Amino acid sequence: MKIKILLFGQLKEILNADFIEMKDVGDSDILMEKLKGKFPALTDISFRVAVDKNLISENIVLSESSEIALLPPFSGG
Amino acid sequence: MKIKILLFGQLKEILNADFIEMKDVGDSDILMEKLKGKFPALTDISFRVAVDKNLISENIVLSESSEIALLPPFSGG
Amino acid sequence: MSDKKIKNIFHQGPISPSFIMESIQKHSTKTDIGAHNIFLGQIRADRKDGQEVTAINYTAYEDMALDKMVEIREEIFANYPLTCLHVHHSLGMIATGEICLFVFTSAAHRKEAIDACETLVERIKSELPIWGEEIFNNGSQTWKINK
Amino acid sequence: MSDKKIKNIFHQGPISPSFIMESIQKHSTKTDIGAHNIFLGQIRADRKDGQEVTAINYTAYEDMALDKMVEIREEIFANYPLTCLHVHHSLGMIATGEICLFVFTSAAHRKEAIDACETLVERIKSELPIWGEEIFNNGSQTWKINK
Repeated sequence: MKIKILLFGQLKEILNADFIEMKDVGDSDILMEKLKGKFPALTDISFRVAVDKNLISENIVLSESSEIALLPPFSGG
Repeated sequence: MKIKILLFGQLKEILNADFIEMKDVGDSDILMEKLKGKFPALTDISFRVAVDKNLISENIVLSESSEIALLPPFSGG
Repeated sequence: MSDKKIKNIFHQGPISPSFIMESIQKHSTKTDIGAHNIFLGQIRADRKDGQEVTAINYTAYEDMALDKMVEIREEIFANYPLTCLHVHHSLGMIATGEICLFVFTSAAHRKEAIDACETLVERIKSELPIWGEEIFNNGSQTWKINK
Repeated sequence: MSDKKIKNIFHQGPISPSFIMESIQKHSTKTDIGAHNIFLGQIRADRKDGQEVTAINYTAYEDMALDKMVEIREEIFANYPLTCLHVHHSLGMIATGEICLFVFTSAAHRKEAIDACETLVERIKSELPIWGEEIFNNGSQTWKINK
């Protein structure tokens, strides 16, 4: 299973991409662990995870159809 | 001594004038007493008195050069 | 920032949207501003006893209102770090749907602009000697009372 | 009053004073309105380390922001008796002095319009996935953080 992860704001710059793809991430805890392993820069920046356009606050099961996004602190307005 | 008293809002309508003149009103307490004697309609309406463009809250000596005005409740905006 | 010269706040007739636009436009050169707050009073077609308001006729004790406005302006500038503030109030007959009050505050940050504008609107309504007479569609009239 | 259809709040480029004027103008037919409150965000020429901000480049997770805005809109209508509300946020490069946020609430009475507008502005800033990158006059860039 391959999952697409959208990047926004400063994260686009840091990872130099609009999105990344990760394999074998069954839930959001595994995702975070693998992300920080693969991209150590992510351990230094504050961000939240949205699944299907909702911010998650606990571990959640992911599927290939999940819309996952990494969101740095908002600064609109 | 004759004093000119400006009227505003509903008081213009009630007294059918833009201003009135009163004689022998040495202070604002005397003014109020004479006004209500001459115009009984004034006893039924709420209004405040301004002297030289300041609302008064206690008795104040009046002179011919005082700018006196009777102000019904404000309703701007 | 406060200035003691007396600005006339009164406009004969309604305040037009294009006047508001121009006022906003003028602030684009003030690049220390981060937030504007604007309050607009619009004439409401209130119903009373089966009749509907078609206009409000505003009059004021202008000299006293302008003096009081100088005092309010100074107190607002003393209490809020504003870049600028502007107040415009209509006189004369203002029809329903038209704008009779335009209060405009600008500051570096939103909280100051928002709070100052709300305080200004409350003070304008309670402290300025202005009177509105509601005109109904059957020609009857009543004197408005601010809540 | 609330409607579930998703309105696009995003504008490419700055929000012009004439757009604001037209938006105000459209409300003159709604004669149950007595009060409008408008908040405008303007790009401030902040200084950091001797450099000055010349623009902010806004990007957003648009789909999520519009979903969230539907939710916020419904909650605002549930909590305040508004006639209508409108939100417009810029995307792309917005220069200092230009307007990047336009929040517009209307109600029968002032308190509701003012309170709803303030709540809306706070929620837009804290809950919508929008990012601003400050561009300085020496070409350097920093990611803005909302206070």
